[in-house]
Amino acid sequence: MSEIKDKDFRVLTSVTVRFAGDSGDGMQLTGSQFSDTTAFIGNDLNTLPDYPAEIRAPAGTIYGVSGFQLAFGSDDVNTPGDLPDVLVAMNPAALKKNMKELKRGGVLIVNSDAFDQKNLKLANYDSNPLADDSLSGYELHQVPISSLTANALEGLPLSPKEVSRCKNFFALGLMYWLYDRPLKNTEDWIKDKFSTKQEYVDANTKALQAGYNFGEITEIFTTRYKVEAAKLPKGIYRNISGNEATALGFLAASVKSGLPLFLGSYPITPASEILQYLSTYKSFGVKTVQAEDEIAGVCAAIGAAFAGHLAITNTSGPGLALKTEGIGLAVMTELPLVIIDVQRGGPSTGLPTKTEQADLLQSIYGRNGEAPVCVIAARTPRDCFYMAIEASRIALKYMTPVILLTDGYLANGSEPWRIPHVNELPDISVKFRTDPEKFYPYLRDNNLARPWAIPGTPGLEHRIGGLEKADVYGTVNYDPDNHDKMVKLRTEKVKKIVNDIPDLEIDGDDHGDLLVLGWGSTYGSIKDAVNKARKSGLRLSHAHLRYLNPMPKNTGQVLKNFKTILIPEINLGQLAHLIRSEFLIPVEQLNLVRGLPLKVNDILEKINSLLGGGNGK
Amino acid sequence: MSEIKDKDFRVLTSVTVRFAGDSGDGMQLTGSQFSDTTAFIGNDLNTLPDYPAEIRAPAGTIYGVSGFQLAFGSDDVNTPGDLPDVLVAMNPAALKKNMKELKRGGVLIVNSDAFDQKNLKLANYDSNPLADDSLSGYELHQVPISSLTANALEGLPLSPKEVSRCKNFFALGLMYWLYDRPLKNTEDWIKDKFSTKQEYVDANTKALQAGYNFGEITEIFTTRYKVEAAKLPKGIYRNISGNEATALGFLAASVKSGLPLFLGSYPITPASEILQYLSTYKSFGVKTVQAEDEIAGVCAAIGAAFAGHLAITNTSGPGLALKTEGIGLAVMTELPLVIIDVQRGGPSTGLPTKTEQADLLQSIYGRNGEAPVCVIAARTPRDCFYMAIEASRIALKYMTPVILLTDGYLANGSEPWRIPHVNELPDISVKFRTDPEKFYPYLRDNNLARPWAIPGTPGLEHRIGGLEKADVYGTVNYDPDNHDKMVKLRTEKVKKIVNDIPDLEIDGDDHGDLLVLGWGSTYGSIKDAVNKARKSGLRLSHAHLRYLNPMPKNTGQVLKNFKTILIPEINLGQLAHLIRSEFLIPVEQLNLVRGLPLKVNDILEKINSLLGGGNGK
Amino acid sequence: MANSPEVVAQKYTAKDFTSDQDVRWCPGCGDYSILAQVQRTFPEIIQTNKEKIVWVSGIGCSSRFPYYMNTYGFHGIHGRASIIATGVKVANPDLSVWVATGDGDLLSIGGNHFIHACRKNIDIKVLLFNNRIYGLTKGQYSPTSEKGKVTKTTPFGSVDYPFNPLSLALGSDATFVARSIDRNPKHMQEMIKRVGQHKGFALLEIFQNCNIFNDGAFELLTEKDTKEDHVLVLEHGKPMVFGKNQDKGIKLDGAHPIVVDISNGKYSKDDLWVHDEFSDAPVHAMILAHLDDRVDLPSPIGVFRQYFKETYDEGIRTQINKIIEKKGKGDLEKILFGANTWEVS
Amino acid sequence: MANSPEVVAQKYTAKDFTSDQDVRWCPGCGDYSILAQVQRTFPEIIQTNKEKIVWVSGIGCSSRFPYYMNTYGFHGIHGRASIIATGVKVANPDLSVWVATGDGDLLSIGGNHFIHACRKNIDIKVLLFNNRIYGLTKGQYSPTSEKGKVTKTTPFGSVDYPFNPLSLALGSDATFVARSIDRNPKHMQEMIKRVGQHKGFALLEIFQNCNIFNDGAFELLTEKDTKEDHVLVLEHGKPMVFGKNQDKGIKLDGAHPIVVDISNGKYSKDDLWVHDEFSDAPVHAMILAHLDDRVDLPSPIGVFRQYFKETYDEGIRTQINKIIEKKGKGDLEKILFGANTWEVS
Ligand SMILES: Cc1ncc(C[n+]2csc(CCOP(=O)(O)OP(=O)(O)O)c2C)c(N)n1
Ligand SMILES: Cc1ncc(C[n+]2csc(CCOP(=O)(O)OP(=O)(O)O)c2C)c(N)n1
Ligand code: SF4
Ligand code: SF4
Ligand SMILES: [Mg+2]
Ligand SMILES: [Mg+2]
Repeated sequence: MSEIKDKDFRVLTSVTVRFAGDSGDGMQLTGSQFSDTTAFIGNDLNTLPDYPAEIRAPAGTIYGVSGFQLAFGSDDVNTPGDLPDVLVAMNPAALKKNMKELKRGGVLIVNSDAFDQKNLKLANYDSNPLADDSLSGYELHQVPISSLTANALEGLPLSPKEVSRCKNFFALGLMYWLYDRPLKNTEDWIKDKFSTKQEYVDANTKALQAGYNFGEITEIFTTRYKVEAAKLPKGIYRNISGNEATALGFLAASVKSGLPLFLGSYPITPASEILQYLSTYKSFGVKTVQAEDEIAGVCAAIGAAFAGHLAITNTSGPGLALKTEGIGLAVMTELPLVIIDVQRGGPSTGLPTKTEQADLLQSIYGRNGEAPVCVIAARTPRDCFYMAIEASRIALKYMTPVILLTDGYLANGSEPWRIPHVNELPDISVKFRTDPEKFYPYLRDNNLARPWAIPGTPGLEHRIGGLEKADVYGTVNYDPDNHDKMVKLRTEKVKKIVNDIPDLEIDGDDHGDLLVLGWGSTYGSIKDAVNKARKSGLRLSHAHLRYLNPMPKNTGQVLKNFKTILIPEINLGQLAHLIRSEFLIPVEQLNLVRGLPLKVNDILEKINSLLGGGNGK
Repeated sequence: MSEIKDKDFRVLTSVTVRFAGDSGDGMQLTGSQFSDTTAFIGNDLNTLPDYPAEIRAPAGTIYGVSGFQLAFGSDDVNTPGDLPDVLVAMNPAALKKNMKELKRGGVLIVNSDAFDQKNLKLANYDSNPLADDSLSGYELHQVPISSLTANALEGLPLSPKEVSRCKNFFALGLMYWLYDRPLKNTEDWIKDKFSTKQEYVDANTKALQAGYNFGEITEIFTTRYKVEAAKLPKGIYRNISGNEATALGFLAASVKSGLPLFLGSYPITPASEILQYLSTYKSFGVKTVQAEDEIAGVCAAIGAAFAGHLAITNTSGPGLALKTEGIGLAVMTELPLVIIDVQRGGPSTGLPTKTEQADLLQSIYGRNGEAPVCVIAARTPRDCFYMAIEASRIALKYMTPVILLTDGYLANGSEPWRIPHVNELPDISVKFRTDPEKFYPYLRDNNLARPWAIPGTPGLEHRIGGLEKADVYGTVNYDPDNHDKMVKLRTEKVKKIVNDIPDLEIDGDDHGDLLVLGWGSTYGSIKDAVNKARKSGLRLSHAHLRYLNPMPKNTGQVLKNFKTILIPEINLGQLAHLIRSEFLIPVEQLNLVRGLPLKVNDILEKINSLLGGGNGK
Repeated sequence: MANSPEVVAQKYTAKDFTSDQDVRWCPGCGDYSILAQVQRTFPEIIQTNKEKIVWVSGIGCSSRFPYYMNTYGFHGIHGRASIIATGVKVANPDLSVWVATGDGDLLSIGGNHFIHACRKNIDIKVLLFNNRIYGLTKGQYSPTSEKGKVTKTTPFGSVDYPFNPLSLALGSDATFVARSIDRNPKHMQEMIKRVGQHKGFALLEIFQNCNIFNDGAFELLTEKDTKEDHVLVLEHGKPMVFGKNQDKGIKLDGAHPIVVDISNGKYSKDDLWVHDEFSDAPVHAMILAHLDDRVDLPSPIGVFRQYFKETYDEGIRTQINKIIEKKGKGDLEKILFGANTWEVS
Repeated sequence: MANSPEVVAQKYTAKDFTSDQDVRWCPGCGDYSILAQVQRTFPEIIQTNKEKIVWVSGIGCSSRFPYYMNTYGFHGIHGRASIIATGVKVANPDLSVWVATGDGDLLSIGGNHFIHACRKNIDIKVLLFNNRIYGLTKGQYSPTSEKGKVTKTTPFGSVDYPFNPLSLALGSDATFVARSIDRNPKHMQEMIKRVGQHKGFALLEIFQNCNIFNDGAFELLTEKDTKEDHVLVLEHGKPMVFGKNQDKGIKLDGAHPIVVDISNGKYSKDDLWVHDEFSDAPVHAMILAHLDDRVDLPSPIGVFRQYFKETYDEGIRTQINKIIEKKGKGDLEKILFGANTWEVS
């Protein structure tokens, strides 16, 4: 009969799937397993975990729903997808929260066992949506996942609670069957994850297989789907999230610079993982200090920078606010320091687990006095790796603080990554000052960087600090003209970095009616929107800034060649503000501050409205 | 002989005097006494104290020199003057540090007793400037002030040290004679200052009179000067500094709003005096909390605002940096809060006792997430009083944080102030919410302000905090569309304040070749420069922003009508940045970051270079 | 619970203190017990004017507490609960101000505000939910986590020593220092009442189980078969007896505590150290706080120390009143025109 | 002083530790004495490699200290000295890291970093210049100013109680706690040497006179005619004797210290409390720290407590070395390609 089924295989170029269930249902795990397997068989993909701020909100409640969306395909995939084609809902709350997003006619798989009075009530359903016709217009599949899992695990030495914990693997198995993916990866993962608890290995594996077989033997699914491998460049790949890529980037920077890595940090969502990853790399001599607060984190890093380490500190918005004064000290003492800000929904505590791009202006202007720092931003999860190295390179070469911006979506989202070899990575080695001859702490080199003379070096004993420094000598100095000079020198130093960064690239013509300009994590959404617009016959270009301060040399030139500039941002127009001020040109804006990545469609609509009837030829 | 002297009276319309000596010489006291007397006899005036960051640097050293400059005149005086006409130097270091500033041909009075080997060496003089001809070209008067004082006090029961402490009063007396001012004010001041120590009263009074008489009887001064009273508007006047005016402004706001004043503060130069003044007003129920740090200062104030007080917190740049996160909380909880930032030289600890305007962008953009606040700035010492009231009015009416910017020059500088009567001040009374009917913590009024329901009010128990709020209800809410709406509502609210503030006034034509646009403490320098330019036949206008966010409604209109906009700032162009971004117009800049007020002449030169041959007619 | 006998008489019932927000802690979390005990005891503590109660918190699972109390509430920012509460209390000393906070919130980022609140004796009541872990951020070690603890941020074990929160409070001269356990409702209710009655800064540390990220941290003190041997229940004026069948006691030689067996006749209750909640110096309580340092000694619960001195908020109020009595209420016109002025006519 | 007999033998002289910057404190300031004693004792403490010394400070008059020492120095921001020093020390444990700080810098804004440095036992040596006032900002009260003090910010007297810095340090489990006085150079030199020898976090509180804004704050302890009766010089293993003619002593009943007269035969030295710097619990030292609370008792100077436990910086280093021994030095290529990967060809 498999051959009958073969007939019913439908080949798709891309699919968007969302898993949704209780915080306790293990949806994040299900999602990441599905992603890893999908990546493994060669699809391109992009993921968006979406979990509540509460740890384990009471079962069955809407605010307790945890979701995981991914898009995968045989072409390149740049976003987790706007609306899902397939929704797996483990209970009524999950259905209620996600239903409005499911594409019309989309596939809906529900755990029918969970639709009892209690759960329906918790989800504020007056009537059972499975009973009434509210779901007509969707391809609804009611699967009694709980009971089927229970049956499958009968006889195993497990409590009912433990049994029910396996139901996400049943759902996963079913999805593997539906999209024709192998079980092996997940089976292996289960094996070493529960290596100490054989009964769990058996149970989860059984549940996984039961789900797969359920698809195989029942007739309720008339079609299966095939998504061919994507044509990715040759190489060894892994699936990587932004936070892990960031951690690996700094580890690489440490190796390539020959400097031990020091992280001064304080846990904060969604940045904590960077600290967590780095604290596992002890065998590289990485030192991670979980400090008493963010101020301590940055100040400890400054101390470590003074002592000659590659010093970094990571945080999210509220933490960046607290580091403000410390960063100013690093500006005055001109020490290399990287601050990673994984942006989240603000202001204040805001939306801790959601994504946003609203710390850009704080990064550039949020310090007392004229306190210039270099600001750069990663645009995809894997780009975090390269920008971490770049941030380190600039900080070390120019003896300056660098702020690296990522965000909650990049941090938790993942995509396949062609792993580079260590020797492909830039060499960023540094030389400490050791010669006492003519040593002046603030005598600058061609890059306006001052020498880095670290404690322990004989004959170079000197003092630095937060008071204004005398040019060249670095002693305390209150002279008006010296201050004016130093203020301007510090600013010029950061401006000079422009000579050391790549030009802004344009995807598309270098002139025309419309340029869509973005920065950071909107890269994928903009790219897809622009491509869709092109498919519909429009002519437009896309440029994406990875360097915000300074901006690439050719930025003004690039903008000048387009009639209209559209800047979509997950804020109220912070890049737009910078562009207007810097280049005195009007810009169109798209600002949706919903704690979520921009939807391709929202951008597309804006593009259409701007290009009106179309400008095809 | 006095009539002979009368012949030699020269009448001047304005004079600039600088007193300079050791930190221990009491120059600040001398300067302020001279100012008070000068104000008292009806001159307009403007002062600039300039003291070192050290408390009492070793005697005789250059960095230990403390200075006090004032300009006074019979026309209105808007700045402390660029270069002094008269320099009183109590020792070689004072001469060394200030000589280069004295006007060519200016009057130089030195305490010749102090020019011994030791002091000359400390001031790095190779040869005695009083001996060589390095001071030719100035009207040099060598007065053995120390010994003359000693002689005058002979017989009094004082130690030599105590005697020498009186020499500044001798110098003061001499200056009183030279500029024909009465001794009485200072005599009275001495009486009640040392009421407990009669011998000090006698000594200082004797020294003062001795100085005066010395001028009278010796022939070394061939001319005296008269500066007629200025034609100031009718009224009762006092001489006031910016910090005292700020304190009084908030005291007035407390009285006019009917709310007790709460100040959460942490000492920092040059803002501490505001805390010090307010802590003396206990009889008004003012509560001042000297907290453990700036974070505590702002957070305590937020607590007090929640509890229904007029809550404020004052600081300088580094402290504002620390308050960043707290201000964000006030934005989210939409509580009335005024933050006073007395700007000083930065970045980091920078130049603690010097003035600067470099916290403008931090004030507007320096917070995580989209965290809009209202930002206003005082332009003269007395204006601090009115802007303090205005800041309170806006905060209370719109339930929003307001940042009031002043700076070190305004804070310590002083000028005569026509004291307003309490009934001339705006009424800013507020109504707390008390009715439980239909009470929703985030249901907004026409100004988009939410109700203020304070603990202790029966039936209005509610919870607020830093997590995103549900529109109207104010409960915690993670919904994407709600977040987008609230982010935009908060911004909209601050924008709406524009309907409630005065238009930008223009001094001069409302159109033309050149508009000089300023903000904050550069008011006086710009005003004088513009007037001088006019006297030289140029046509130009001056506008000065007191509201930075939002800017007055007509700002764009005003700018549009001028060919060129010049923005002089004591920073690298922060207002210029805002104007460019907001109005997309190019601007000319003058940026001198020397820790000092802008010199009238620097602005004038820039004006001349811009208006080239002149645009007179 | 609302209508359990002892509270029936009260004006309020537990319900009156229950907000309309659903509680969002993990099932099984020790925080539920704390919320329940507070809601049970408040009708007794708060006889009238519940509108005068304010709950302030920082950030953390524990800091969600105010949302569940139907009183005025302020969910602050991380670490700032005690200083925000200070502002509320100083502004209006008639309010009863309570703080709900966690070991990270109060002792890590909030440590400075905490010790200053102790020192200044600000009249706020602090309930420390000590689960020895960062809950809300998913399981990093905290300043009360034991040395060597393996957590997400210490995969090879932490290398630093934990705070003893009570020792820190005593060293900062807190006027009321007590401890209880989430699994001992009756005792916790007792302690909450004592806190409610104290005038001045009060710290109640509550051992709280985080069953997700640090499950069983207090097992020895809560499990049936071990708790009697590991918990010492402090009672004022009583000798310090503990153990399964009350057979052990704490004896003091000099300032040095030892455990003695009082079952074999060698020692009797009379030889034991008698607890004194009100001893003038913090030393007595300090010895008790440091019993935790040694495995051979039990962990005390109860009131370690209570004493009284002027509170900061009262001090400010009194000073103002005295001045107004002396000089009369301030007159703005007088202040404005007070300095040396001159007239231009 | 450089060539005074006892240092002649050393490699370094005081001069070697004197920078080229002129000292800018007020004439008569107690800070001069502290600088002098440090420069005098360092040749003895620092036998070799003075390039390994780092002085870190915050902001304040006292925090200008590093500029005057010819060693590596970092003048930080207000309150952050001990955490910046932590970063330096953890990065390079071979450095000898010293902190110069004031009562405002360390205990007001810097309080949190201070107690965490104590708790974590970071191997930094902290010299607290306690003048009980904010000097650099011109005379506001500080967390060590006595209650009721009239200053620029407390014109009617302060209403809050001061910290006892030693009590706070002891409550935070600091491993070395000592005190000296600016006017007692010999004793201060002794203490600085002890600090220099300690491995672990060390606090040396120095009573320092600010003759401009808080002159005479420690008069009783420094003036000829009063000091013997008001200062108790602690010496390990010695009974606690003090008084003009060594006629008074401290006796302990229970944990309660009292003053006894040992001149009239009623009591002898043998009845007195014997000082033990190394007592295992902080209690002994705590009693001493709180002598200050009572006017009838003298203020102790000397070493209150010293004990040893692994330092934080050593802990981190050891952990790393152990792991490298076990697994070998990390291989980046391995880490990058380690996770479950697949090949596209
Ligand atoms: C300024 C800032 N830093 C960090 C965080 C992240 N954060 C939230 S709660 C928390 C600690 C929670 O631990 P605890 O205080 O013990 O509370 P619990 O969750 O254990 O009850 C942290 C680090 C934050 N919200 N804000
Ligand atoms: C963030 C910040 N807040 C406040 C200040 C102002 N300030 C400088 S030193 C100081 C306190 C000085 O007192 P202390 O630490 O006792 O040192 P001392 O001058 O008495 O030696 C203050 C409040 C500052 N420089 N930075
Ligand atoms: S994470 Fe721990 S502390 Fe937080 S709610 Fe869950 S069980 Fe409670
Ligand atoms: S102000 Fe006080 S502490 Fe500061 S230098 Fe002068 S005397 Fe010393
Ligand atoms: Mg906790
Ligand atoms: Mg001090």
